[in-house]
Amino acid sequence: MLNRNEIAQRIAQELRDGWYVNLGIGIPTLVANYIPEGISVVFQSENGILGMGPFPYEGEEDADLINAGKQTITAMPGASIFDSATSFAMIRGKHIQLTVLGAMEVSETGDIANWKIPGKLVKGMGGAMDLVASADNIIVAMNHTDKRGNSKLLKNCTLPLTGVRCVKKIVTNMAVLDVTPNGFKLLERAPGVSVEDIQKATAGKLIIEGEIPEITIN
Amino acid sequence: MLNRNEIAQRIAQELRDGWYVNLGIGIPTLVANYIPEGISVVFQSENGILGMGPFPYEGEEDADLINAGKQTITAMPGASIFDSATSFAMIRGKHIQLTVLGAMEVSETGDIANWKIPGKLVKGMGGAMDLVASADNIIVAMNHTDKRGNSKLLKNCTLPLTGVRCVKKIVTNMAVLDVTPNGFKLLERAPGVSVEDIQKATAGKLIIEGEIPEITIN
Amino acid sequence: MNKVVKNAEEAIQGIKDDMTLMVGGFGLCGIPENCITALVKSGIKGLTCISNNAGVDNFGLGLLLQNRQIRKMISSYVGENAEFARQMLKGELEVDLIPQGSLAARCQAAGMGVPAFFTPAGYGTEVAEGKEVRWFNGKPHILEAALEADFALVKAWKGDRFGNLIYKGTARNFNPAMAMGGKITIAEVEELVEPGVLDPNFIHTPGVFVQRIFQGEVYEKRIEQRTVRSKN
Amino acid sequence: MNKVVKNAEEAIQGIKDDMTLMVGGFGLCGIPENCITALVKSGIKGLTCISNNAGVDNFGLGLLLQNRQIRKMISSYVGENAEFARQMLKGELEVDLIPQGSLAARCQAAGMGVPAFFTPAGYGTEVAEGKEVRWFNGKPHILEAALEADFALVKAWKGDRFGNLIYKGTARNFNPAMAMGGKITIAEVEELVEPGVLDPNFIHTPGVFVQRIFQGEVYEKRIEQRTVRSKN
Repeated sequence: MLNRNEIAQRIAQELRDGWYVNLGIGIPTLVANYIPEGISVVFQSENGILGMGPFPYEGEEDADLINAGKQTITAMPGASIFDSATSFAMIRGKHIQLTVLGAMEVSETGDIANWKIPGKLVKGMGGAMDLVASADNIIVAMNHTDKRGNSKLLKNCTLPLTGVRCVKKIVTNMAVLDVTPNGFKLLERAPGVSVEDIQKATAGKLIIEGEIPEITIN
Repeated sequence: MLNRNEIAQRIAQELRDGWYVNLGIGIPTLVANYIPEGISVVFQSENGILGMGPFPYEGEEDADLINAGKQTITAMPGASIFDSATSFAMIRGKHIQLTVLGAMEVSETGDIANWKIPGKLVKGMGGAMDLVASADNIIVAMNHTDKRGNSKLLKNCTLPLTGVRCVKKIVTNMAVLDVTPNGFKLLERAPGVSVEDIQKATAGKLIIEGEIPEITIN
Repeated sequence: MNKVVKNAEEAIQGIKDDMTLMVGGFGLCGIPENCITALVKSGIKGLTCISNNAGVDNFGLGLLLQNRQIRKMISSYVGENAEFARQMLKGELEVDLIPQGSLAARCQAAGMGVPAFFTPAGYGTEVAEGKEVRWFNGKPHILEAALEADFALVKAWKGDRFGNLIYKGTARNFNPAMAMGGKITIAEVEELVEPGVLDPNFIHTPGVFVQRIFQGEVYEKRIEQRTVRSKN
Repeated sequence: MNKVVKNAEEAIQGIKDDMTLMVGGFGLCGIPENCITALVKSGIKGLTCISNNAGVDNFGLGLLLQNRQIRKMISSYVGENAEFARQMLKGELEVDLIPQGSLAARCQAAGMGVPAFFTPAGYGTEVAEGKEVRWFNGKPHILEAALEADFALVKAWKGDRFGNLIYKGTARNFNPAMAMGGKITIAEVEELVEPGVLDPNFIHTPGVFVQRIFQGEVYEKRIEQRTVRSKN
């Protein structure tokens, strides 16, 4: 099984030089720690910055420079700052090459639910609906099952949707999967996890073709 | 009869302190020369500047600072420069208090035609359609009749329209008129011009109520 | 032309019970602190606030919530606020949650004279309920309307007497779109300068969108999530 | 990440016959002079050019017109060009005239992922023919669609390797909207600088909208209407 950092590390392997990338809160944020060598990507934070850098040194934090998680950040050389309407114009206009975000449920057709649990207090969708409705390349980072062991990869989402037919790839603690027109296609399995384990933990249609290699993380 | 400068001077009397004003090409441009004392207005040029100043001194002209007439200009203290999409957002969003432009024809309901003569070479509407469709306060500056003596104040426009039911006031070489739901209401007449002269030169419905004062220009 | 008012109290004159306000800021970053303080003092009630977030319990719009001055919030995310949660669960507060990008675009659209536009965000979700759906280039979109507000309260870094504004860092966020969108826009700034001081080529919000401006007395600029790394 | 190409010839690689281009500038102000020169040399034909104007007879897009490389112009005003008039009257050139504000908004909409929006401009005129009309707040509006282009050619004052751009004065005009709107955006700049030189807080066009950038060899920056006053 992968831990949170290893999920992030595996997702980082998907990065390509020159991409603009939006990372959601939680595991996705960790992806920034594992950018492959020789590759340069630019991180967008949807409140209004391209070229988000690491956290500031102690004492150098600036209340006027935060990310979408409201954390104090820094700006890299070549950064640009803009208003939120422009920021979402970038997102909606498909200028961001990769969006990584968490999910509560993903359906075998790529629907995603990650903002609302009926009966529980709703905090809001923030930028998630804009992100999933527009991005061509969406990777979901999440655990394969919930705390009770129920699969989060379903035939149909049971929770209120964030977006439809939008997720392209899923990296969980157990596996890497593509969302295809025919269902979840198993690409890789976590060390120590068998194809059968994954099958059991996947409620939606799982496509298993040929040998399934183990996830490799350096 | 008023000459071009006097028409501009009469229109300048309509300016109020703090207004943002867009002046079209021709007579409207001359309005800037007659701003009443004690009043401060800001001129917008729709290519992308607020706070347009006078022409530059010889030798100080800058190819990167022009107005919508493609003339070299200067920027006043407190000016701002923006792109054309933002410029027309201001116009469309009704943030400009007064638009002054020329016309070939105006109808008694406030329709305006000023961009196209069938059979003649068409240059384009430029920003005129955006301006007339949005501005709450549009003054037309023009001669009362065309070169052949035909009225330009009509029941219905005969030329292709630039906008419908938008003109609020007309200042011609002969008169000042409001466009009302019932037709052209005569407000003032040019020195040496009688109400009868104006009636003869006006093809659309003319409303004459009470004494019609003479236009006063200082 | 002089849009300068003395202080926040003078700036908010004309805001009345049951009006709709756009309030700039993202989290606690770039919020109109002084106008909010003045609103708290005013006791104006029944407000509808269009703002990405609702502040925290004892700062930002949270102060108006505590004081029960807000009837309805139109936001994208309202997570950091216990009093907010309490009022919402008790049905004392109406909440309209809309996607963050649509929120920004709908505020801006009001200022741009665009009454409605098509966007893919929210299609197939409860956000789309009751909204027109149309397909463009093989993809479904929903029709979103401009959001209207009686007043917009925005916060900038520097501004001049003509209302020209520049923002600092990500404190820009929703402020420019809301400055455009408000019928009357009140800007509070950290530093008020004379016209001509700000470079015309680098104005973020042209003064035409601003009706009143003043220099705020105090800026606490509270940090919501202080994240740092150590120098070693 | 390095978006820098050597020169205009390299920048326009991939532009082919019958493609649609957005070309920045207003009159002769802020036009991509070096890209236009390269296009003239390339002999690429059948172009549809979305540009507010069509240059003058011997400068700007006028050069492409003279060379018969343009099949169609989508513009708001094309007045200063005898060759243009000749080709249009002879039916050799298609011309689609659209209101200036709608032109800018339709270019920008393409870049914003907004396929269509309602605007009052052009209602009741021939511009509205065949377009959906809808009333909002008691006023008629027409539905305008985003304009799409294979390439956008824009001209900025300064830019960096990441494609961040700043413009000078009113040479900004249509360039930012078109930079957003082009599927591939080529920016030519007077001065190419290293990332970090331009202040992040005062970037006009964030680099995300730009795919290729180069420093132009020559800028004539011709003035169309030299208007001056004397010092006496």
